[in-house]
Amino acid sequence: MRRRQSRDTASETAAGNEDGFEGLRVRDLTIVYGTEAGELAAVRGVDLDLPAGTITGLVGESGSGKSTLALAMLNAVPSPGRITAGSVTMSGVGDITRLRGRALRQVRGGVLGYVFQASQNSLNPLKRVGAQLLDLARSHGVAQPRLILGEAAKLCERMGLDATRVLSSYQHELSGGMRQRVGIVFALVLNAKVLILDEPTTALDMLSQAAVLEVVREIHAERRLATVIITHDIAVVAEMADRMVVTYAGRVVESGTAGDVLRYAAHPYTKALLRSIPRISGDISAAEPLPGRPPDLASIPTVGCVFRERCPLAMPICSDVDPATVSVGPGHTTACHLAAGPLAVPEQSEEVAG
Amino acid sequence: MLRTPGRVAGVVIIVGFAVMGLIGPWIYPHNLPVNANAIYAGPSLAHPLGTDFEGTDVLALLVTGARYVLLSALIAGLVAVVVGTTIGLVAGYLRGLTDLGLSRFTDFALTVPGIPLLVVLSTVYRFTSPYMMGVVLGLTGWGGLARAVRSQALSLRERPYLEAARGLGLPLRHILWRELLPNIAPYVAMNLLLAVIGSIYAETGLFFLGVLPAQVNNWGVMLNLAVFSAGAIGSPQALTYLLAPLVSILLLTLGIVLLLDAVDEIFNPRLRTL
Amino acid sequence: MIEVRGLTKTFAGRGGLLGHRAVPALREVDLQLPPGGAVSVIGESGCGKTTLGRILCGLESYDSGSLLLDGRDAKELSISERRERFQRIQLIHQDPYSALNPTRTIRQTMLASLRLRASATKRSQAWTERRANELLELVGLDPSYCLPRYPHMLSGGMRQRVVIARALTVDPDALVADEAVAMIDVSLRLGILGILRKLRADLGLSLLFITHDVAAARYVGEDGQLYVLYRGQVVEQGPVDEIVQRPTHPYTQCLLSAIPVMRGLERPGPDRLVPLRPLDDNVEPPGCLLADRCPQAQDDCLLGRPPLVSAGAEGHLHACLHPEARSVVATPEPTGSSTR
Amino acid sequence: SSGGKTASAASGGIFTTVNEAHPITAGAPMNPFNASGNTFDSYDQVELGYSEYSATNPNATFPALAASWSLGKNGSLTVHLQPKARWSNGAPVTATDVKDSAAIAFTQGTQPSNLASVTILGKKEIRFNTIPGSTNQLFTSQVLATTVVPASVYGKELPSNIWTTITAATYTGSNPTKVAAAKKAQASLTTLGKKIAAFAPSKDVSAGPFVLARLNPGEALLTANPDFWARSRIAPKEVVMRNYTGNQQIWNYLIAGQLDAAPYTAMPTNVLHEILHTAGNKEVKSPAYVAASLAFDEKDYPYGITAVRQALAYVLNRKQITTVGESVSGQPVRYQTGIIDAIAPKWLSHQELSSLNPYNLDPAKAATLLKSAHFTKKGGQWYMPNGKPWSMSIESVSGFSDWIAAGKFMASELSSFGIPTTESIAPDYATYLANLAKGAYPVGFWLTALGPSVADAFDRIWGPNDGFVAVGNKVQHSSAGNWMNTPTSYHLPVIGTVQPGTLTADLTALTGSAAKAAVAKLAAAENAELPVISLWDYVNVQFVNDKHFTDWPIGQAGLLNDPPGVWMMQGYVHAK
Amino acid sequence: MVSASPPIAEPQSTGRRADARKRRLIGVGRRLGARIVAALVMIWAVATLTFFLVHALPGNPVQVQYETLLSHGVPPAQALKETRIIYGFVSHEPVVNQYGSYLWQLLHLNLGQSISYSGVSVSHLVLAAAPWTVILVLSGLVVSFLLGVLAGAVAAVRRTSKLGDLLSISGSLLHGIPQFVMAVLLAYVFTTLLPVFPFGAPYDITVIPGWNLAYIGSLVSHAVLPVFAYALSSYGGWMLSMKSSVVSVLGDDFVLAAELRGLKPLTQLRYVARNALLPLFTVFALSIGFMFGGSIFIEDVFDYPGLGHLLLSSISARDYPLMSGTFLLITVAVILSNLLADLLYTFIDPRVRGQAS
Ligand SMILES: Nc1ncnc2c1ncn2[C@@H]1O[C@H](COP(=O)(O)OP(=O)(O)OP(=O)(O)O)[C@@H](O)[C@H]1O
Ligand SMILES: Nc1ncnc2c1ncn2[C@@H]1O[C@H](COP(=O)(O)OP(=O)(O)OP(=O)(O)O)[C@@H](O)[C@H]1O
Ligand SMILES: [Mg+2]
Ligand SMILES: [Mg+2]
Repeated sequence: MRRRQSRDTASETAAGNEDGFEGLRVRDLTIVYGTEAGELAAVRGVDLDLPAGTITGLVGESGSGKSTLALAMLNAVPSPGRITAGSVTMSGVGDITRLRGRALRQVRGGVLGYVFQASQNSLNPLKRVGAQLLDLARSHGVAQPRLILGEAAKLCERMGLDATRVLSSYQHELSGGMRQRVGIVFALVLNAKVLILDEPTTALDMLSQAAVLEVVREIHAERRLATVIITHDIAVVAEMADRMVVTYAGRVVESGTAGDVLRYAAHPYTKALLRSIPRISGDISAAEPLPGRPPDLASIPTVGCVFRERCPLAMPICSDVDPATVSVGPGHTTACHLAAGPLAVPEQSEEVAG
Repeated sequence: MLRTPGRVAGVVIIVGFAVMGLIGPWIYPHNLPVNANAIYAGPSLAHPLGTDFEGTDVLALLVTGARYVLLSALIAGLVAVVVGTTIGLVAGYLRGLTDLGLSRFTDFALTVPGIPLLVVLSTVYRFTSPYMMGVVLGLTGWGGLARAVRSQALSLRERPYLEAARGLGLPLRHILWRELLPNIAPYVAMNLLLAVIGSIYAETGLFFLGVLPAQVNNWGVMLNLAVFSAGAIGSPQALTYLLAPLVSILLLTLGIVLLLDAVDEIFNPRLRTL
Repeated sequence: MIEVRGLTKTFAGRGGLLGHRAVPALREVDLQLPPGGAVSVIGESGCGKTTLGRILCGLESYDSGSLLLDGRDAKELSISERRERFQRIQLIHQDPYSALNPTRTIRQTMLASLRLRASATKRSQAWTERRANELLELVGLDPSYCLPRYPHMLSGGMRQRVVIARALTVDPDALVADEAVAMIDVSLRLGILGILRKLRADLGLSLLFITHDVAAARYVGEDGQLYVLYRGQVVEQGPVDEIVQRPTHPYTQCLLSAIPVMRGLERPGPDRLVPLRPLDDNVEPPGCLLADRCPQAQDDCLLGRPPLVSAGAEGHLHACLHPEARSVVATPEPTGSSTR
Repeated sequence: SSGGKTASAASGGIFTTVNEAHPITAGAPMNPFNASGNTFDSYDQVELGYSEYSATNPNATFPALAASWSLGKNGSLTVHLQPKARWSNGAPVTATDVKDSAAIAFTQGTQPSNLASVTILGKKEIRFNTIPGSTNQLFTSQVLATTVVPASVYGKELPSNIWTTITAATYTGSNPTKVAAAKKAQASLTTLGKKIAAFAPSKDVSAGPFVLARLNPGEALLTANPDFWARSRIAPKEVVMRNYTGNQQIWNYLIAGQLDAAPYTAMPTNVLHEILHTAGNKEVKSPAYVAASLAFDEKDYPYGITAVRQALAYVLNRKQITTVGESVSGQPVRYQTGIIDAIAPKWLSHQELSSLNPYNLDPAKAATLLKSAHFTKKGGQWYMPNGKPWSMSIESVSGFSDWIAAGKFMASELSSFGIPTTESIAPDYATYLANLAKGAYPVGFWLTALGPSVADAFDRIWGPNDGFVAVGNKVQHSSAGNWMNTPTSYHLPVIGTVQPGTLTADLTALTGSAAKAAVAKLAAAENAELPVISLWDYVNVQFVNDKHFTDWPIGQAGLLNDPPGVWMMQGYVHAK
Repeated sequence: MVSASPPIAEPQSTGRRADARKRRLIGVGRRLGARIVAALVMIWAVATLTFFLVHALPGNPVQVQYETLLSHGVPPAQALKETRIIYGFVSHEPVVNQYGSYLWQLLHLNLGQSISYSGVSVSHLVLAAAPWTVILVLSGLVVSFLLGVLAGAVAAVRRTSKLGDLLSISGSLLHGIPQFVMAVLLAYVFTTLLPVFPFGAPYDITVIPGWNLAYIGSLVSHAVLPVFAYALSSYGGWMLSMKSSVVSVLGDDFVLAAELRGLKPLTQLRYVARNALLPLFTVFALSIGFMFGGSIFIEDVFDYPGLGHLLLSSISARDYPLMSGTFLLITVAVILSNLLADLLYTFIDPRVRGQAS
């Protein structure tokens, strides 16, 4: 009981400082990994708003720092990684990157629901699902842990699962699609406000993928969550998301409403990515491969545009100057010298100076 | 491969003992001199490690005794590895009834505890020859490797690259030796070293127990005599006699252990630097 | 020409413990892969796609039915003939990470079968080197970079290209690509698919393309056939565009409805269906296998298994008692333009 | 662990010692006739008397259950039991107990060799009768060595006609039906013997100073027997008897000061020093009637050649061999006589002794001897007259650390003399004896000079192991059991022809000067012909500890050869 | 049938669940049965091995025993009977008969009679010795397991720190020390240099066995050295396996998932611990076998009266019936402990159990 109380008071005071924004706000986030070649940034200067009631899609190739960013939202970047700058502010909670110990633990799972990249194996193989739910409840100081089972059962049924069977199963007894849904149940059973899905459908076939996405969409709407879907499959984001954020090599290169970004893609990377996807109808030959290789930490340029090496439109300025994030429409921004216009004077942004 | 000092030490130790086993018996006379006036003498210039019950130099005993230990351990390791790898590979790769039969046989070999079996066998054989000792030790020690290799082979044979090799029509010989074996080579090499360590223990242990005759010069015999005849445990005088073979066994196994973690690097291209 | 008739395969069930249920992986599948042709197979997980592909490559046995290679039943071939014939059907595996032997360099991998080929055809050692270079270039790799390297030093996309090049060393006349791009980064997929497309066009290879991704199937085999597999049974088949645009079987319709729509660039099909409930393969309905999940199921669906019959259009077959044409796939948004 | 630490001066507390006779086995019967039976001689198991180990009078015996005895004219022995002797269950020890025990001795083959029957003369008086016409100098000592067990416990195991069977079995005539009956009777006695050996009494019934209280696999605990006839002499309240399986355990106990008395154990000098270093430990020496020798199978070439054996005796440095093998409890042999040096002057005159060849170390002499026997030395290696190189193998036994060490040392000595020699070690003594009997070893270790009876000593050389078997009163020579294969007679320079086998057999019946003359002949034969080369005489080194008990029978050579229970019966060992 | 509507009705699914549970139970039962049968077959195989071993012994002791009895004047029929009492078979019968009667005796738990302890049955001797070995092996195993697992877990969690390095090195070093060397070293240090622990008997004979403090204390103090010789020589193995197991489990997704779900640290630890310990059970099974084998060294050095000690003394006395009986019992103990661990594993790991459903 005392635990709940203390959290409630904490959230009240934190809420007092808010500017009315509801959801998760990432500001100027930089995350580095310690490697043999020194500390290399996997995420650099990222700003992101995840308002409640909005599905945000985060797209990017493998290695572009999506998972790192997602983990940072829970202040859970694994070593040798660490957050070197920026903040992750949750409405009613405060800056998550400053939380430690129990406070942090209560936020994880309690406020922020995370569904794993490899949700296939996100359960303890030796315990039944129900027992793990009870562990979750006890860890979060739920007064009557057993009640959580009822809550979970409701969620299960919502997702078209046979709740009794699922709760008394071990992980290995569930199929891939079922596990993914159970992962979502774990993320939401404590009434999380934010749902972070890291590649929720990569290992699934089309039918399971559609079913899982459907479930997410419904529950999102029902609970007015702030949902992030992280994926490299732009089609999934296009189908699901209200807003779309395109990352490349740890940078946000373009963001805006999903419709805008797809229709009026401003960044050469977004355009190329869209072109490289074969479509189910229409002229199949329109598809064009994206040249070059996805970035890895060691080969990401530290100065200039990160995409310039694969960019068909690269200019000399691209290798010297970081492109500033510019607005190309209402709520639609991109970080490209071309979009900023040929005369755009590069503003020295703070993170480059520092 | 030799990046860490530990491995260098390992190699030095092993090479040192190998040299000892190879040339040791030549630098000392066939019959080591005895001296009844210097029984259990302490370390001195003439006898750096002291002397034994008949005044023979302990260092000389150590050096000349190395050959039996090393030779039989090496033979044991090789026999265990050859038998274990063959049985494991055949069982794992061919599967079916062959596998069933060989696996049960392996289980059996693993179940019968080695030391008691050897103790019982010592009533039949006297093991004065290191070759014989090595073969018998090897034949009692291949079970673990066979089981490991089998499970490796079982999982490897389903790997797409092996399937591809079959699909490309590559001959079985090529598949077994060129595709499969290199993948279990670290395993095999590691097990060779482990089998060698195991054999050193088993063999010196048997001589230590005294169930094998003390005819041969061997570290285990030295230990046995030190503990059971020289009273080394009760009297500090024969301490070097006790410690010399003991430390040698420890050093040798230490050398092998130090080398163990280099094995993976030797065989695994992933860990090799180009 | 590769053809299977009435192909049936049942697995004894995993774990091998007594009392375990048998898993039917393929049920009386008929399929034809003409020279230079392309057949794509789609279906949800566990429907038997991989099993079908492996049987075609001679890597898996089957219980009944026949596998005809150029008109000859594979079971009647001598061992050497079988080996020789199946060699010309090469499998491209889904996982490029385990398809290459980690202990062997790309050169060793490439040369092993080329040498065999060289000695069989009395060609020189130099030819093998040359051929290896040729093939790697064909799949868009830089031979001097790749040849001396171990697989772990290459990216997934590069590895998959090596796998294709390796398959080409034996001059196959058919490739079976089992979800060949599923594990490749999205941005690189099209590159691989392009190679498969090119191989078909340039070398006249026939292609069995197993996938979850209908658009990819369309990309590599626009002119080919599409088979829809459900629980080991072909429920619908026909030319790719015919099936995509006018699917008649509810299962196909569900599958196609499940393809995410690029809202903004595409408009969802008008008859798009809601996703199916998860498959419970513990129950086997007595009649139509889809009966327990089918949105259109009626009482008679439980009576007997519907046969594969013509759906009207040329070569379009389906196995449904109550077929109904629906337009479920997305169509391009007419205004699709990249500038504002 | 306990080491008598709770001993009080008045009661004497716990007496800790080691049982050398057999392993302590939980579950083995409390039966002295069982090979590993859990009874302990002189503690809870007593004999009529205990030998005094006199060099000259083998019949000298300390009284135990027998308070006194007297020899009859016909050779019979009348024994008077301790009047106050009682079993630990309170019942008196009677002549019946002794008679049954004598019968049991027949089933175990431990009866006096010419015992015919036993007559009860009274409750505490009993007579042992000899086979008419037989002679046995050792009858008294053999009778008094009888272990006495309670008839109330063992009597049930004996059939009522046991003495009839014994009589039948001891028949030595030539009547074929009686001979056949004897065989049958002997067989039934053997069977009965096995049954008795396996018999497990439910509790220990003792006439000795102690009774077994309990035991675990490593120790036995005996408590003082309140009914013991000389209760007042027994100081310890309890005895802890420790098991041992290897000498080094006894060394460790001794070094830790945990033993009040320890039996003889072989040990190297460094261990001796450690032991003597421990507070209270004292070394007590007495002669041991046994010597370690090198024996030959003369059938094996070239060991049948006398010069060869003599040459070997000149090459082997007995002093150093003893230092290496048995430095603490060995004494290098001075006279090669077949009896231990300690008693040689008692049997041989000064002149006789000095005429013996001492075989002092002399490799040159050895070489001369060998050359005279047509051996040749080439390149530091000796070749036999048949042209083959001479190499040797000395057999010893695993676990006999003194033999092994000495053997190795001799091998080195002989090798450097030019006879490449290795030591070969039999896995255990039983195998060693079996192989020896088979004639498998040309040269091996052999215990000789067993005593105190000189007859026993020479019997080790020219006895059963050399094919001389006493049948009745005559000695026969056969090849069965003969692995030494010495000639049946020697021609000695001064003495003339000696037939050692017959002479040895006769020695049991000879006394006085006749015996001395026979010993002189046999000693001379051994000295000249060397069927065995004696290396060292053992010295019985025991240890006692003064911490808890005093008044040890130091200087009482004979008594020291008996176990500590006998010391206590004799009034030694007092609480401190 | 026709009326059944496509969506599966609730009762039907309950039926399925019950069915699945039944199948699972049957599976477990079958597995259990199969294991027991396999263990019995193994015991038979070992018995066969032992039989032929005795046959191969030099100078066939059975024959020798028979001849010896004959030479003592025992009638042939009687000699035959007594030889059979000692060995369970007589060697001049046809081998099939010998083998048959040997197995027959074994079925009655009759291992024959000891020669060196005449008149005492081998079963009696081995059963008297077995508890001491079991005490040693089990307590050695438990001590080393607890220490090793604890140290291994710490070494894994702290693998980048000094403490982790230290623990790992200690593990590797101890792992490299053979049991007899460890025993000799301990004996030297604790009975000679610092004579703190007694040895030579399983307990002090002056205390009265039973549930009293003195007896238990004595038992413990006598067992400390041998148990620690065991424990120290197997500690390294446990430590190293536990470390690598924990390291690999820590890399598993569910561990990160548990953290991201905000589970209590203790709960997270429990998750890791259980998963990391599981694979150690197979090692556990094998190591029991190893320890039974290794008990020979420890028992020899510390003169502890267990099976190893008995085996050695039977060998030096050439007491072949006792030798083969002890060997058989040691091996059967290994088989039984493997069986036990195997069954335990089945119950602990739902994935293995799940194979049945
Ligand atoms: N523990 C680590 N140590 C060093 N570098 C790391 C570590 N984890 C991730 N990285 C690097 O950080 C970059 C971003 O990784 P991240 O996993 O966030 O990418 P991602 O976009 O999620 O990729 P994917 O689509 O493959 O999941 C990559 O270049 C990766 O190599
Ligand atoms: N070796 C096998 N033993 C037992 N069952 C098997 C085996 N291989 C496949 N199966 C079963 O056969 C069915 C068909 O498997 P298959 O791998 O062909 O499916 P798939 O369509 O390729 O699935 P995915 O899309 O997941 O690759 C599945 O239910 C599978 O569990
Ligand atoms: Mg990721
Ligand atoms: Mg598949």
